[in-house]
Amino acid sequence: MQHHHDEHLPLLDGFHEQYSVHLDKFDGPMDLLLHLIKKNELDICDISIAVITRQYLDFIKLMKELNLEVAGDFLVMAATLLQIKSRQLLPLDDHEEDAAEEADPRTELVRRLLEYQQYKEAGMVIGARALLGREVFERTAAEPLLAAAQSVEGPLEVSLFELVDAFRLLLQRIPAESFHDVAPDDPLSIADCINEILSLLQERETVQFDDLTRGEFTRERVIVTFLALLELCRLKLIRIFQGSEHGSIWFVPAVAADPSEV
Amino acid sequence: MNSELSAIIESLIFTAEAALSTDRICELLNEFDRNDITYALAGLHTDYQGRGGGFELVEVAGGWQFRTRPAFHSYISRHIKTRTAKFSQSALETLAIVAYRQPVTRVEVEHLRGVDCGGILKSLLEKHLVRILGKKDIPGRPLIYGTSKEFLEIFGLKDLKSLPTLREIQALDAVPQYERQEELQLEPELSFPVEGQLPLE
Amino acid sequence: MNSELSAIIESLIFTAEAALSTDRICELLNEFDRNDITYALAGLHTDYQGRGGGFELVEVAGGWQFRTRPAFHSYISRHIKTRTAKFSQSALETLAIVAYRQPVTRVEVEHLRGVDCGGILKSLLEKHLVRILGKKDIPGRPLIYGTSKEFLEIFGLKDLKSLPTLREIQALDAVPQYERQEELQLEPELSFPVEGQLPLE
Repeated sequence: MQHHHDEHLPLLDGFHEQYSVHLDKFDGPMDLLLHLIKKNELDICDISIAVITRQYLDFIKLMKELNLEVAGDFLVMAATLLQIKSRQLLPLDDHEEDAAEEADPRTELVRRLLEYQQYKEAGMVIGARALLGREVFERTAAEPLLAAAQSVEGPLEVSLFELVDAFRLLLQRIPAESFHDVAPDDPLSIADCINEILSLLQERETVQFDDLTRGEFTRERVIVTFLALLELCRLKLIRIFQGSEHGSIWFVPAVAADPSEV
Repeated sequence: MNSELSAIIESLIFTAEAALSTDRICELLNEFDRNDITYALAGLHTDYQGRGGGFELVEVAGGWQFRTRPAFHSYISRHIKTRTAKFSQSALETLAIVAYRQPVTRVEVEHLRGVDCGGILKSLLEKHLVRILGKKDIPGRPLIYGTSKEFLEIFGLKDLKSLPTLREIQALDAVPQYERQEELQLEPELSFPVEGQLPLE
Repeated sequence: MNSELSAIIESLIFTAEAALSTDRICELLNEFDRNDITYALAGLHTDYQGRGGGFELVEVAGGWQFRTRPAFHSYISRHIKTRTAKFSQSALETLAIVAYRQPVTRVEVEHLRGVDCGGILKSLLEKHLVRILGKKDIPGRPLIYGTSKEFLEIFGLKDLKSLPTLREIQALDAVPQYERQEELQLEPELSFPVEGQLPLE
C-alpha cells in the first residue's frame, strides 16, 4: 500500500474496499493520532497541532464518505484537537506569558499519547509471547497411576463474573413481572440496601440508621434505606429501637447468625 | 540431545495422548528420512535410560511413550487428585438468586427458577456458601436463606455491597451515547482540499 | 541427572495435572529438606535448558511444569488441535492495561485507550483472562478488574512481576520473537503499581 499514496492516487476512486480495511486498523482515536505523528515524523512531545488536526479531520471525513460509522470516541478527540488548536491561536495576555510554558494546551494530550503508546507496545509484547495451546503445549496423556490416587474436592472454581452472568441469564429467561425491581435505570434498589444492612450486621451487633446514609444523604437514599429496614423488620430479621424522641434509630439482629441455633 | 530431529520427535511423543508408532511419526514428519527417524528414536531411548531421571522413553505395544520409572511409583501415588469443585449451572443460578435476592425463601427461589431447588439449597448449605437467616413470619414459617461469610471469602468480596450489580454487568455491553455527535461541526475545518496524503498505508 | 531426589521431583512434575508449586512438592516429599528440593529444582531447570530437547521445565503461574519448546509448534500442530484464536490489538492493549495497572476500573482503561472498552472487557472476562476483584472505595463504587491465574498460564508467566517492565518494552525496537521470552526476565525493583498485594490465587 505504501506506494499508493506516494503516487497521489485520487482518493475515492474504487479503492473503498482497500481503504476500509485500513480504516478498521485503527483501534480508536489515540491509535490514529499515534499513526499520524509517526507518519509525519513528528516528535510526540512537540507535535504540530495544526498539521495533526487537519489530517485527523480529513480522516474522519473519509470515514464518513465511505459510509463507515464514525465512533463517538473519534469525534470526542476531534473536539479536543480543535479546542487545543483554538487555544493556541488565542493571543496571550502579558501576565499570562510567563506561565505560557506550563500552560501549553498540548501537555495533557502529549501525556496521554505517551502513556497510550506504552500500553500499545506492552500489548504487542504480550501478544508476541508463545501461548499455551498455540505455540506451547503441556502433556495431555493421563497418568494411569493417578486414576487410583486419592480424590478430594478441591477449592471452588468459579468467578464472580460467572455468578453475575448466571443471574443475568436467568433474568432474561423469566417473565419481567416475576421481578419487581430489575428496572435497569433504577439507581437504588431495596434489595441492594437489604444486602448492605445484612452485611453490616454480620460485622457488628448494632447499627445506627445514620451509618447507612452516611456519605450519601439524599432523599432517595433515606427512603430506600427506610423501606429496607421495614422489610427486614417485617421478616423479623432485625429489631429497631430509638433511644429518645427524635434520637438516633438503632437496630440489632433479631436472629442468631449460627444456623444451628435456629 | 543428538539433533534437531530428536528434539522434534521428542516434542511429538510428549504431546501425544497415547503411544506414537514409528510409522505415525514418519507420517507426521514426512520431510525426514525414515532411517534418520528410527536412528533418532533409538538414540533417545538410550539417552533416557542412561540418564536415570523420573521418566523414560519406552516402546510399548503400538509405539513410543514417556513413562515414569516404576521405582518412583510410591511417590507419584502421593499426588492427590483434586477435582476442582465445578459448579453446575443450576447451582450457580441458585447461589446467584440467594446472593442477589437475600433474604429469600426456598419458594421464592423456586418461583424464579421454575424448578425444585431443595437439593441444591441443601448442598449449598453443606458447602457453607448459604446460611439460614431465620424464619419468615407467615403461615408455615418458611426458612429464610442468605449468603455466608465463606461465600464472601470464596469470591474475594469485602462485603455484600461489593457484589457487582446486574446493571454493572449489563453496562459492559451498552454502547455509550454521544449526544455531542450531532452538535460537532466538522465541516468548516474540512474545506482543505484532500490532497491524497491521507494517513493510509 | 543429579540425584535420586531430582528424579523423584521430575516424576512428580511429569505426572501432575497442572503446574506444581515448590510448596506443594515439599508437602508431597516431606521426608526431604526444602533446601535440597529447591536446589534440585534449579538444577533440573538448568539441565533442561542446556539439553535443548523437545520440551523444557518452566516456571509458570506459581509452579513448575514441562512444556514443549515454542520452536516446534509447527510440527506439534500436525497431530494436536491448536488454539487458532488470535488476540486483536484492542484485546491485547486492554489486557496490558489491566495487567500493568491492576486493580483498575473500566473508566481508567477507557481513559487510557480513548475508546469504549466494555465489550472487550466482557470478552476477556468470559475467556477468564480478566476477573472482577471487587469494587473501588470511591463514589459510585465502580468494579475493579485484574488478571487471573489463567492469564499467567496461557501467556506462560511465572507471576505478574515477570511481566516485562514498561521501561524495558520501550527499549525494544521491534516486536520480540518467542525466543526472546526467556530474556525478558526483569529486575525485581520495578515500578510495579501494587507490588506485594497482587490479587492472585
